Amino acid sequence: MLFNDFCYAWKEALKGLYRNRWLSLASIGVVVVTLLMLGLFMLVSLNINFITTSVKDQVEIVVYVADDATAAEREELHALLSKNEALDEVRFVSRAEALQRLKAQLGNLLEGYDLDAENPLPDSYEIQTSLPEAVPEVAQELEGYPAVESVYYGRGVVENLFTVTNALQWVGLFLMIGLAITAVFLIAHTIRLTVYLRGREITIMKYVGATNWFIRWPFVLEGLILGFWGAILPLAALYFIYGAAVDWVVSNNLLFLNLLPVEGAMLELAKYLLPLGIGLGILGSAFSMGRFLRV
Amino acid sequence: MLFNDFCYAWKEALKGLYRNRWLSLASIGVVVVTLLMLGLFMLVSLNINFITTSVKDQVEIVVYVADDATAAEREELHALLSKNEALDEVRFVSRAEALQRLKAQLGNLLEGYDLDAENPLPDSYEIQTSLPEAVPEVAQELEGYPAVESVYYGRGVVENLFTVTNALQWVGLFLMIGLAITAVFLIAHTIRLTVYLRGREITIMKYVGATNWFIRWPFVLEGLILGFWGAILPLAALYFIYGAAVDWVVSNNLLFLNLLPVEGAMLELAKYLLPLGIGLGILGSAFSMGRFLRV
Amino acid sequence: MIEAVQLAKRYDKNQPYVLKDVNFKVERGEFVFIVGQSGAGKSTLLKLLIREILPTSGTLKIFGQDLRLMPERRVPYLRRNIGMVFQDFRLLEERTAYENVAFAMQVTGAVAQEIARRVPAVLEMVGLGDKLEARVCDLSGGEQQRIGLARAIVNRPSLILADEPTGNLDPDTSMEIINLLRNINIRGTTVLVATHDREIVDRMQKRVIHLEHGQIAGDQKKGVYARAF
Amino acid sequence: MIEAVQLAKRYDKNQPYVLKDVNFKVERGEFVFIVGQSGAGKSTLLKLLIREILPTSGTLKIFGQDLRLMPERRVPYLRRNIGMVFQDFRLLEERTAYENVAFAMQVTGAVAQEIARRVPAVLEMVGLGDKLEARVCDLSGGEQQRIGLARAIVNRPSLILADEPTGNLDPDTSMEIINLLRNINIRGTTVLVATHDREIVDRMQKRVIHLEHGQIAGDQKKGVYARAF
Ligand SMILES: Nc1ncnc2c1ncn2[C@@H]1O[C@H](COP(=O)(O)OP(=O)(O)OP(=O)(O)O)[C@@H](O)[C@H]1O
Ligand SMILES: Nc1ncnc2c1ncn2[C@@H]1O[C@H](COP(=O)(O)OP(=O)(O)OP(=O)(O)O)[C@@H](O)[C@H]1O
Ligand SMILES: [Mg+2]
Ligand SMILES: [Mg+2]
Repeated sequence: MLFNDFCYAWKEALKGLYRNRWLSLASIGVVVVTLLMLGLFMLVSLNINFITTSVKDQVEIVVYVADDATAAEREELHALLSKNEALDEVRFVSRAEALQRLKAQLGNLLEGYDLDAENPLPDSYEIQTSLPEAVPEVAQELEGYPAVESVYYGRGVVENLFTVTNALQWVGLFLMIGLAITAVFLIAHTIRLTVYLRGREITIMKYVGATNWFIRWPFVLEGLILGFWGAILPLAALYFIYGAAVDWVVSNNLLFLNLLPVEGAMLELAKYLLPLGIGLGILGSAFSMGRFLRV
Repeated sequence: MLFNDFCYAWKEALKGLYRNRWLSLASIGVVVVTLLMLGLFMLVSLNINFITTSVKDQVEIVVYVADDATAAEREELHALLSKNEALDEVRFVSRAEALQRLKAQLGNLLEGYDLDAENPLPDSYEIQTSLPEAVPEVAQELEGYPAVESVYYGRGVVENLFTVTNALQWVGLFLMIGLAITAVFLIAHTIRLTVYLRGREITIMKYVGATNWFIRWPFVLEGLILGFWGAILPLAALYFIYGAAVDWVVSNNLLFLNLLPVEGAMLELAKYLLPLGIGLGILGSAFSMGRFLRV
Repeated sequence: MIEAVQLAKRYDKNQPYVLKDVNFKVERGEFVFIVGQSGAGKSTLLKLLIREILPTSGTLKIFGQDLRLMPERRVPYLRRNIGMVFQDFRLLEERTAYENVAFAMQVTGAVAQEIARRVPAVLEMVGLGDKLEARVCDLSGGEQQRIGLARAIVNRPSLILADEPTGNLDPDTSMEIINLLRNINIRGTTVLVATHDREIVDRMQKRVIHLEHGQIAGDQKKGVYARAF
Repeated sequence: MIEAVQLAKRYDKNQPYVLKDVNFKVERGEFVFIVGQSGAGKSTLLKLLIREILPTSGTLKIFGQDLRLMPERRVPYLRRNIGMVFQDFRLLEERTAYENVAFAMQVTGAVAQEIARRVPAVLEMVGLGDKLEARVCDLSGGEQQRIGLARAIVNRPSLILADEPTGNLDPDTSMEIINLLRNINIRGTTVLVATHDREIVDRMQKRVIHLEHGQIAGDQKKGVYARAF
């Protein structure tokens, strides 16, 4: 494209947007609201993923050591636990420490009892794993060791947690794809209608001897501008909304709601929304014209 | 409107939909996807409300009775608790019963101790309230009674739970309103563009001597048909999706996810989506024509 | 029937008057040609008569009603009493010739049988008996123009306004169309024709109003297409 | 320049031929009128020449190229060599007279200065020197038609096709326009005019091709508007 034509195309694009300014604004509006919804949903989805991952990371295995285990068996268990790579953090809790904790929990209820004399609690290991999904399997394996009395990991609850978080992630993905397709459809349809409203104009240009690309460029640039603003505005809105949400969580001390940092999340969103808006603007314009160019 | 005109309007509406069949389908598509999103979101929102309400209902107050309380004081407490209308269910747990429970919980750890001889546990009341939000207040009040040793209700956790559930409900409401406005905007804009594409036609009818309503009726009926199908299809889709979700929850024994029953939820949705779709179809058509009728 | 007193029209405050000091009267049953250069204001005058636009000043009465005082909701009923052939046709492009003419009857609440009987007859009269089911956009310029004429006469209005009704027609067809209008006129309908067709005007020997730059430059009883000065 | 051999066209398999057995040749520099009744096929012939539609059978050559073999992407360049006045004007309604004419130059990649110089000059030639900035939809029928003519001649094409270019013009303006085309023709441009204007055809004494029901019924060197039989 020559520089001359390039200038012409930009000028025409701006003139076109201005000439149909209500339509242009409404089209930007459509792109804004659809991408805003998609963006909001992506934020929620990203955070659910993030939170469930950190919840899952808190799943713990407790291994109770059998009272009658020999020193050798205990050694073996310790060695095994220490070198197992699936286990992140292995902490030994002596029976004495366990008793301290129990006392702290029950408070003055146990007052007057001399449990220290004959401590009923066993030694145990508290284990954090980097692969929470592997917990049930690891637990089963550990139960086989001779030094192990029993293994506790919230059987049932953990499995339920995994079912739910997996389902949440799948549903999230599914909804996100659905929403993205919806956004594509809505934006493309709006841009198509906008182009259709100017179909006669396009046809006439063709009759005067304009090449397809000479006609297309201004429309493509219009689409680019529409798509760009249609993506930037919801990003800006989401930046404020999400920032406010994070502030609210912090100011209410709801730190168990472990939200993604604002900047990172926005970058992640921008990575999807900007190309989507601009791409749809451009392609929507370019391809909607097809039927009018064929004269 | 005469019967003659009524038939004419319906015939014209159907002809109009057929003549612009791709446009009609696309418009139905827009209504379908926007209402589908709105519906999905409403379902999620309704269920979050429902679940948080039932979670909140599970908030319990435990009142520990002072060991040294006199019989009169105990009587007084019992009477007070029984007649307080904010308290739903008041259950007396004797110290003997409490000990049984503790034993069951701690299992064989307490084996060999004769706790029955000198039971360290106090009597208590377990209270369910129909106003979970009132729990902190009720607790404070109860603490003032002479017969009360202490009141336990998960202080802190309950407050957090309320903050989060309130926030969820507010955010849900806010998003729902936002989404509803978005849906209105998207549907109205699409219908407007559809009408604009036929603006010349409308103007010409006016020049031939048609009254505004004579021109409007077929468009209004077209809008009604578009809106009706645009609302029915997402309702049908949601019926299947939500049914599947409920089945999945049941079949995975995730009964703690206490979902709303399918029929009730769908009726609730239909109550909003059908009027929204049909209303927007009709009003969108009727009002978009304004500028073309003014000739 | 029509009475214009000091009628003036400009489209915009910053623009010159398109019509100015226009005074004339048309009686029931007259046949009037309006001639004048391109841009003289002929179409503007006809647009005023169907209240597509409003006069800037002066009065314009039609069927005894002052158009500036006519409420919006009466306008459709005014237009049903006027059959207008538009210079740019204004047909429903995607519909058939039949549908276009039938529509003009439907708006008046005509019964289906009457429509089915009269529409083909009128299209036959303008020479389009074989094009009933052709879509307007598939017809030639002259054929479209004749559909416009058929639509204008199908309701047997008491006033026919024709803006350049033969601009896209060959001389023979033009004469047929003008004779058709003449026959309708003989049965009592008032007819105003804005035209450039010198041949027709000269042959018909009817009243000719000559517009020049928005003013009446001549008004002859049995006129010809020529400068009035 | 133009050569049609056994050219035939029908718009649809179920419809009769609109053009049939059309054979003619137009040399560089000729001035040709195409006349015929409404619906005879004049516009169809011109539409074939700018490849708006394709022939059903037969060959049509223009500038030595067979239009049926011309690839899609060459069509814009063909059209730039032809200035066409359309029967239905085909102007960009929302833009000004200036923009409409300028657009035809922009597509050819003309430089801005050249456009700014030539467009007003051409509009002046057709008598619209004072309407440069008026939007097309605010102009009278005849004024629109003249913008179409200005757009057709602004690129100094080697072939001008004019479909009913005086249908909305008064006789005086019509003569001016035809003289303008004649002057352009004298400088070497080939001109084809489809018209119904008997006065003009008779005065000009140019070649007249007479179409009747899609067939050539007469082709006279110094013809008049009359039946050839
Ligand atoms: N797109 C089309 N589809 C089907 N038929 C058409 C189409 N365009 C034109 N016709 C038919 O072809 C015939 C010739 O049309 P054309 O436009 O060539 O006539 P014309 O000689 O230009 O007539 P006029 O003087 O009225 O403009 C007409 O009968 C018309 O109905
Ligand atoms: N909507 C409008 N806005 C502004 N000016 C207009 C408008 N319509 C017409 N004009 C101007 O008013 C003048 C008269 O227009 P009108 O259409 O009445 O002319 P006319 O006599 O019908 O001409 P023609 O024979 O070319 O159709 C013209 O100069 C035209 O440019
Ligand atoms: Mg006019
Ligand atoms: Mg033609």
